[in-house]
Amino acid sequence: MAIEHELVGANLIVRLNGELDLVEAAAFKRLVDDLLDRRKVRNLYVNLAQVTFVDSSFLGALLGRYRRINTQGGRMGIIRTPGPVRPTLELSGVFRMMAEYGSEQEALTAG
Amino acid sequence: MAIEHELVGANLIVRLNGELDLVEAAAFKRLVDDLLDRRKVRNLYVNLAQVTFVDSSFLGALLGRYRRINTQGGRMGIIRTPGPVRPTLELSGVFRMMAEYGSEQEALTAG
Amino acid sequence: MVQRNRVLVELAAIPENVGVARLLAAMVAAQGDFTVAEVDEVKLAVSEAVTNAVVHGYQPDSAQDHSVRMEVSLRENVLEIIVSDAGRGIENVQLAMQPAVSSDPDRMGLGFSFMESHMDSLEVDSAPGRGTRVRMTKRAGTAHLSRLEAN
Amino acid sequence: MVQRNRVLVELAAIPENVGVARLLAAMVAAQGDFTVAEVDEVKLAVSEAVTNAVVHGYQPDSAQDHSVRMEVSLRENVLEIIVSDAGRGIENVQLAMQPAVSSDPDRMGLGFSFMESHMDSLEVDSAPGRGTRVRMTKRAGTAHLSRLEAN
Ligand SMILES: Nc1ncnc2c1ncn2[C@@H]1O[C@H](COP(=O)(O)OP(=O)(O)O)[C@@H](O)[C@H]1O
Ligand SMILES: Nc1ncnc2c1ncn2[C@@H]1O[C@H](COP(=O)(O)OP(=O)(O)O)[C@@H](O)[C@H]1O
Repeated sequence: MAIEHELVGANLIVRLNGELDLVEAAAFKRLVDDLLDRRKVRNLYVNLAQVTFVDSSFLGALLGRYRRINTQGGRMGIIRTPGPVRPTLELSGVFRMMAEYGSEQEALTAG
Repeated sequence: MAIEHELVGANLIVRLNGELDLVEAAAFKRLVDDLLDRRKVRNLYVNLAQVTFVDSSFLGALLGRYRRINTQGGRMGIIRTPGPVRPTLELSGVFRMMAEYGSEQEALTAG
Repeated sequence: MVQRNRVLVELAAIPENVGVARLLAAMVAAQGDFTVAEVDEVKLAVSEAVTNAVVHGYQPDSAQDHSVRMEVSLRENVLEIIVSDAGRGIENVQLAMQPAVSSDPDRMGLGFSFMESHMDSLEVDSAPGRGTRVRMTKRAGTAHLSRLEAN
Repeated sequence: MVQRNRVLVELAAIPENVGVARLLAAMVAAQGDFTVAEVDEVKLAVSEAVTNAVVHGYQPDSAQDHSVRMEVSLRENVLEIIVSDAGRGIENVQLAMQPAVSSDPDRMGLGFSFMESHMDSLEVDSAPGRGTRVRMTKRAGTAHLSRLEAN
């Protein structure tokens, strides 16, 4: 798995793919925390379009980033949740904290 | 894995996909032998375009069908060998017995 | 379709082997009569159980020679999975199994809940210093997620 | 990248588990510095060794409770794979390892040749009634097939 990211102004888009467990959770955490430390990032949008599996370790990393972004007054969103991973995200309650968008464009213009 | 086949006159085309080992070798053998018993099949063409792996059990099943087809005066051919499986087929010597074709059309018109 | 199978695996307790365990269990489930959605549920349960052994069972610094065992059995469309470690064990199993209970502030405490909600049965056997053993079963044709989606 | 790993698996001796063993070995190899072509070579060698245990090691009728063991270790970019069974064993190992030698007329007798040509080393330890143990190693960066293709 290679994590991609793109900074559009103060918006950070992170694109993930494949199966997301504790290994990817650690890489995601490292990447986002490093960018939050070094760059002027306000909002974080996580693109899940290419993701096939998510477990609670990855959800924990997502929530952890939400806490940090939220404390700094930013917004966090999920872009495109594939059908097979939706129930897991719903059970974890992440959608109560983050908006969901149909595309990166939609997320960026909603901000 | 689902094995597909098509009878075009006396030509049998078998389309395989995925990883071909002893499990698929047995299914391939059963399918071809059954058709050779029940239908008027003269030539056999095996389409490997969607195949990602081949081991010696499958090559053995291929050679076994070749012996039978050859005894009955027919011809056997391979259609499209993907790059990753080519060395295995070459090491086994199957190309010394069977012609190789770039498409099903080419195989059928060559007959 | 395979009627009976048994696969036993012993994996070095490293994060990268969680995916190995997941795929192994998925392959055995897929040999039986489990649907794609059911196989996904098995993968989630295995991911949680094996992650717990790697993350909570052993101290990270001593992890090198520790291992996690998983036994996957398929019998007449019932999958049985036993994940065990020889790690530090759990003091209060009932408490640990509650949703949102975790000894690690960076984790969600949803591991046991996910195992419970995606499998037909879950038994946890653990005591401090005696390691942890998680036994889960699932019968083909019981996809929990799809039921949830239908509601 | 993973520096060290060890996975040990015990599989019911059924044809469907050859693919399970292959994928498991491939996943561990892929954690190391092996290229896609090298991982394919490992898959072929494992497929041959595990197939032999399933097909030759045990009598088909008694296969139910028999198993094949595979140990996959990764250490500093060297993969070591040991496949063993407790089956009938081989009378003349040297002869059996020759290309085109098979005790089964429907098989090619290329199993050992494929293991030898796709791995860096191959050792076979077997005797009648004592089972068979195949040990193979491969260092990352030695793709044999691509060398062959270049010739
Ligand atoms: N294999 C294990 N070894 C030791 N402790 C464990 C094990 N599995 C679970 N636990 C304990 O149970 C708690 C709850 O586990 P779980 O519901 O999976 O949530 P999480 O992994 O997010 O903490 C863990 O925080 C840990 O304290
Ligand atoms: N695990 C095993 N147990 C018993 N006999 C074996 C085993 N592996 C190989 N053999 C013997 O060695 C012969 C050669 O093996 P191999 O080169 O793999 O060719 P093949 O499997 O096509 O026969 C086999 O035909 C069999 O008689």
